[in-house]
Order: sequence, then structure tokens, then C-alpha cells
Amino acid sequence: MRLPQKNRTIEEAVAHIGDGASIMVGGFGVPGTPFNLIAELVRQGQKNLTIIKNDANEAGMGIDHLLANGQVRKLIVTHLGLNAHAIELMNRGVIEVEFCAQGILAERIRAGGAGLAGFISDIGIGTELAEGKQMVTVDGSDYVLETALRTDAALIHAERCDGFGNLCFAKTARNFNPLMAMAADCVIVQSRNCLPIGDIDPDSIHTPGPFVDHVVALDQLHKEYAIVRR
Amino acid sequence: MRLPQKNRTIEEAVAHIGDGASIMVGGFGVPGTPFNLIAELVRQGQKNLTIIKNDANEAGMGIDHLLANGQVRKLIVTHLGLNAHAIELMNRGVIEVEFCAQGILAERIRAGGAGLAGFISDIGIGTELAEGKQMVTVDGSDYVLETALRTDAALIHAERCDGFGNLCFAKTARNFNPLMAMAADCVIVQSRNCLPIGDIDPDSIHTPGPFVDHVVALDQLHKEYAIVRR
Amino acid sequence: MVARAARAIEPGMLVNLGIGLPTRVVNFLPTGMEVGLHTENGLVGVGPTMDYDHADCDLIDAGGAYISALPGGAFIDSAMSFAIVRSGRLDLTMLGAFEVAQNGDLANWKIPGKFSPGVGGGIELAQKAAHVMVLTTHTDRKGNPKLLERCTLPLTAIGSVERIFTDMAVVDVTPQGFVLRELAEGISVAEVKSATGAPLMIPDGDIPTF
Amino acid sequence: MVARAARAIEPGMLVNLGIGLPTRVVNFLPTGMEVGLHTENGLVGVGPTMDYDHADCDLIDAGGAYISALPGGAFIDSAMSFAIVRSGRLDLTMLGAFEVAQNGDLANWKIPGKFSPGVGGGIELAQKAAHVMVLTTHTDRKGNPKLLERCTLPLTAIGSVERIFTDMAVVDVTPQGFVLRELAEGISVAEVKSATGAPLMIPDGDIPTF
Repeated sequence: MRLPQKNRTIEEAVAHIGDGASIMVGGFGVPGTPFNLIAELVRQGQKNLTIIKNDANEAGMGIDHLLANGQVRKLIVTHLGLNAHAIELMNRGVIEVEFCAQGILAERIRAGGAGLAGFISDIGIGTELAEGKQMVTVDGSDYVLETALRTDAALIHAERCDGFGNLCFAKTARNFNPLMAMAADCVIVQSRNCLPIGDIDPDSIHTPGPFVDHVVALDQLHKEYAIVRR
Repeated sequence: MRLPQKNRTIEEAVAHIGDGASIMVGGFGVPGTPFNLIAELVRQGQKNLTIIKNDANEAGMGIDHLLANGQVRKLIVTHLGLNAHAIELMNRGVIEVEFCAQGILAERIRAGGAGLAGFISDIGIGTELAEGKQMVTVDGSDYVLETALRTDAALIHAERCDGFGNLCFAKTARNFNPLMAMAADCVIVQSRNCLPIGDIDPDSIHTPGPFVDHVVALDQLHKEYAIVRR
Repeated sequence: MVARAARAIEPGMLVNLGIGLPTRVVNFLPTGMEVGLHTENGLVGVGPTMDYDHADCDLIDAGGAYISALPGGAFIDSAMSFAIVRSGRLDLTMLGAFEVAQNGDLANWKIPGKFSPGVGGGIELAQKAAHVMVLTTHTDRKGNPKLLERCTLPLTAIGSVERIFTDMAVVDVTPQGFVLRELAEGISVAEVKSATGAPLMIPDGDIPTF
Repeated sequence: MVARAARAIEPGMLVNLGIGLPTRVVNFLPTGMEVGLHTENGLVGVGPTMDYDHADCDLIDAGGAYISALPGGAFIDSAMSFAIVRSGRLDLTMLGAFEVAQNGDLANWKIPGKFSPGVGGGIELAQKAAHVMVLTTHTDRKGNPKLLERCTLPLTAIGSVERIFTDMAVVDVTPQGFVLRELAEGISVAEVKSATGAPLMIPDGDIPTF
């Protein structure tokens, strides 16, 4: 299977994103965050973006560059604890922030990737996080309806890939990446290790190629993809 | 991490299943079907079982021995096309059969394994398969509510495992196995390759150990786990 | 008809071929053509069928045939397999049929009282693949038409079939109903019309043969 | 108190230690104890913390600390990580708290107008772990009690806390309310009572110290 090669330059790949786009961004802290793709998105300057990510990285890193550059309208995240700048922008009303429980965010993304409309669970019933959400009663029990998330684009950091878009992730850099790689109309992957087709063990692929649209081979990772000394 | 060793004899492991139990059984055709565990269940003779499996194998194989032995009350499957005996039992009213669309069965099992109560989708709307199911309206669109499945036990065939219950599956023998291995209160695994803890690449594990209760090391696979010449 | 159907597959597509006649389409694809074949039991990148002596008992397609996997293939679980289908990443599926209606409704899984082995993955394939084509004989064994004004059997999917390849013709499903596109060699327009259980529009000009 | 909390962990348990004080519990586990530590960002089998010179930038815990993975560990995605939590396979979680009510309600993620960085994985851990214990100072920095009749802050979970380890005491949540189980060395029953914002039952007999 050679299929259409999905290799692109980073400029070509990120140019598929337009103003006003919704974008999922992989990563939990540094691991799995596609810093190179984010930097290119900052360079190209698309505006009015909605970003879905576990967190907003730390001040001065990754997602924070998009915030500083005024490109973000809304964040959907699980927490902003390590980015005081993002919290300040939220408190000043410069950006809109929607918080989601972490596992619920993961499932909403997966549901979008699996072609479902949503799911029901008892998580958060009786707390602020369930407020305003549609409830569904099944066999006499009440559940919160959580709607599926899909976006225009997803930015993914993979440890290894091939030109068909089969992906493998490393250690805790996996996190949201394989879920987001299923759930966007335009899935863009960065990786330092683009292997010839056939070089990845077919039993060990985390994301199968059909979900992926563009693969960007990196000569080196962005300097922010490194140990953070606090 | 050594943790409690989950290695059991096949007799001990299957003895955790009682009369009237609901049981998920991995496999799609021969690949991934836990023939050894099924044979032990036939030997022990638990009655009045509800079996959830993609199919009922072929006449004279696997699940069909449970049917022939009168141990099964109900089957939840996606199709019985290769087992004329099962179809005959269904038509005669000896067993109850519930059919489910294949991907919907997979998702219902996964939802049970993920601790969700169910999901909503548009699959089957306007067909017999959606009849009688609860509908949910979201933003003006109608969806079928599919409820999560969990069972008392799951019988799983893995290619490799360790004593903590980390599992890897081979090729198309993966199918429903990793989903079912999440979705039962008592998950029993058979494998010919029980490796020392630490011998499985932690990035390539399909089912993490916490879901698994009992691991049965097989000297050899059941003779039915072989090429079927038709 | 199988060879003709194979020509509907374009390089780079991700395709699922249903059990039965559609499975045979793979034998008519040009050698080396870059098509990704999906089998719903858990493989993207289906390779050639294997004979019993070279078969791997862990490697079958959804119809139970022993197959191989091509380089670049990926094994996936059943949830991931249908995530690909339902999320719209499957470009094309070719399915068998008991009946196809002029509005694209498909019935291919149940004949009440006679045949009801279950639907398998058919509903999701028929409802969610980007393109759905049917490969079937034009009439059933008794000569009754399979292309109808409306289906009489339990439906698999509503309004999803785009094109039908039969032993007599290639017929498109359009908003106006069935339209004849091609004729099998030696078959006349009148023969197709009489074997079709719904109005069949005939475009002006020559009808190509296959 | 951290050392005392560590004694609640039994061999063979699967445990998630929340960000902050609870994370430090790992340093008080007996060497070689067979505990599976789960970190919600994607690892079962958390090993010792790594210093900057030996850290792997792909390997952190949910609090952002550089860690290692033990043999037998498994890396998992965020959906699988919380599938373990929600399906009841997590034996124990230890969490921090702003407030705990005598019915087991927990508030630990938001102080309206002051602190609202988001809930992370806390809601699911607090709602779904088989056992939920809290590790916190008995009072806040201003000396106000954290153990209350009812929580005033937005809740993380309802009625889920079983046991509270503080710098002053070990307190159980029972159907009848808070019950004093142990005292920190040098702390009197009267001191704990006055630092607790709800009735505190004192069992007959000696109260052990830790």
C-alpha cells in the first residue's frame, strides 16, 4: 500500500487552517504538544481561533504564543493552572474559556472521532460542571448528556509516522493526541521520525493512517520541546 | 511493579463464573476466540448464560459447544451467518437472540468499559434496529440512545500478556478483545505467551493490566484455533 | 459486472468491499493500484487472499477469508474500525443487495421468516461511507426485479445508494429516480427496462456498453 | 501527616495521588511495595521522580513532575486513563481539599473570584475511585476550618470522601458525621475540636496518635 503520500512542508500543512477555525491541539504540558506547528500558526497569524487542548501550556510557551499574538477567541480546556497569563486574559474577558472535566473532554473528542453525537454519564451531577447541560433519564436514573466535539483542524505531535499517516506516540506524550487525530476534518501531524511505509509494526500503530491528512517531517523539534526547569 | 500475580489455572479462573452469568467472549470468527476458556466453561457446565460475542462461531466450534450443551439462554451478536445450528435454535425459540449493528455493539461494550451509561448516534434511524429504542433530541436533531453493556465476566484471547494483566493482541485477533477486556467485572484472559513483568514494551500494550483479573497461561491453543478448511 | 465495478475505485481511496460479490472486486483492480482496503473486523491495508497452506489463523477478512496485510497496513480493534466508517473517513463501500429503491434505500440483511442471520457491519457501512455503490444481479433467482420503486424488506439504510452495478447495466440513483448509464454487452435498453421494477430514465444519445 | 496517609495504601492497590500534598505520599511508601500508581495523563506504573539531568521530556505526571516508569507499566491515552477511573478499577485516590463536609462532599477546584484554573481530572477521581481520601491542612492559612458542616465552595464531588488526613488528626466521614480516629503527636482532642467547623464525634477509649 503506497497510497497518496501525505508529506507536506510545514507552511503548506498549516495553511489549510483559516481565520475563525476551531483547532484541537494535542499535548498535556510539554509532552505531546506540537510546538513546531503552533509556531507556524503564530507565524501565519490566523485569527479568531477556538482552541481545544488539555491546558494552555505555560506562560511564554506553545499555546501562550497564540494568546499573546491575539489569535485566540475561545479556549476549551481542563485547566489553566500553569499559565497565569491565560488566567489573566480569561479574568479580563479578553478570551472566553470553557472548562471541561479531563476525562469528559477526552471522551467528547473521542465521540467526535468515532462518529457519535455524544454520550451520557453521571460525572459531575450535582456540581457546577453539569449546570445547564441537557439531562437524559434511562431506566429511572438521570445522566448528563455530553456532546461530541469535532473541529476544523487538529495539530498532533507523533513520535513516529509514515507517509500514509500511521502514527505512534511516545510515553506520556500520547495523552490527547490519538483522540484528537480522529476528530478533525483536517488532521496535521508533526514528527521527527517519518519512516518509509512498512517500517511500523502494524500491531503497534496508535492512530491508523485514514484519519490523517497531512504529515510534516521535522528536522528538529522546537526548542520548547525540552525539559522545563522551574 | 510486581503487584499481585494474576496467574491462575484454567479451572480456577473459569470457576469464577456462576450460573446465570452474563459473559462477553472475544473473537470475530476464529481469530481472537478464547477456545480453551470456552471448552473449560463447557466442562464446568454453568447454565442459563447470556453470551455477548460478535458471532456464534461455526457449527461444532467454540460458542456452538455451549449452545449444544444447553448452557445458553440468550445471545447478543451482530450476526449468526456461519452457524446454521444457532439460527435453528433461534428459530425454534430455544435461545433468545438480540442482534446489534457491529460498530454499535463495539461502542456499547466500550462505553461499559469506559464507565459511561451510553451514547447517542444516528445509526439505524428509520430501520428496524432503532425500533423501540429511546430517542434523544439535541439541537433539533434526533438520535438513538444506545445503552452501555457490562457483564459479569469476559473471556479474552491475547497473543501476549504478563502477570499483571497487560495484554497484546495479534492481527485481526484483536477485534472485540480489548473492548471486552474493559467491560466486565471479572476479566479472564488466555494466552500462550505469558511473559515476565517488564518484557512488554509499555508503548505497545493494547489493554493495561488494571482491567484484568485472571491470566491463564496455555501450554497449547485449543485445536479449534487453527485454519478452517471449508 | 465485477470488472466494471472495479473501475469505480480510484487511486488513493479507502474502500470497504462487502461480503459476497463485492469482495471479488479486489481481483479486478489494476496491479499496484494504490487503494487502501478496509475490512471491518480490524485491518486497514488488506492484501491478497491466502490459500490454506499459507494462511495465518489470526488474519481473516470480515467474510472469513484468509488474507494478508500490505506494508503500511494497521491492525485496529472493532471500535476503531467503525470509528473510521462513522466519522466519514471511508471513501467508498460496495455492498450486495436484496432490493434497492429508486430513492437509494437499501435492503440487504433480512428476509423475514426466511433469512435473518443479523446485520453485521452493513448498516454503518451503508449509512456512513462517503459513497455507497451496490453490486448485485439485476433480478433475483426467480427473475423478480431487485431495483424497485420502494423496498419491501427491512431496510439497511435510507437513501444512501448512489450507483448500482448489475449483470445487465450500470444504473445511477438520482433525485429523479433510476437513470441508465451503461449496458452490459449484448443487453438492450428494453431488456433492462423490463427487468427493472421502477421507472428507468434513458438519457439521450448512445448508452455505452461494458 | 503524609507519612500517616501513606500507611492507608495496601499492597496490590491501584492508586492515583492528586497534585500537591498527595503526590508526596509516594516518598513514604515502603521500598519495594507492590503498588500500581496511576497518573491520569497516561501511565499505570509510575516510578521514582527524576531530576532535571535524568528527566525525559516525554515523561511527566499530571502535576508536571518528571517521573520514570516501572517495569510492567503501560502508557495509555487520556480516554483509556479515565476509563480506568470511571469503570471502578482505581482502588484509591488521595486528593487535596479546600473544604470537606461532614457528609463527604468535597470542594477542591474553585474559589469564585479568586482561584478558578479549572478542574482537571479531579471530578472523575473524586466521584469514581473505589476509596477517596483527603490530605490537607486542618485549617486554611487564616486559621479557618476546612472540615465543615457543609461546603460553601463549588463542589468537586458529592458524598465521596471517606477519610481525611490532616496535620492535626485522622478523621473519618461516617453516616453520623465526622469521627476522630487518630491525633497527631502533641495535639489534644480539644484543639482538633476547636479547629473543626462541624461536630466531631470522639469514640470512647484512647485515641491513637501518629
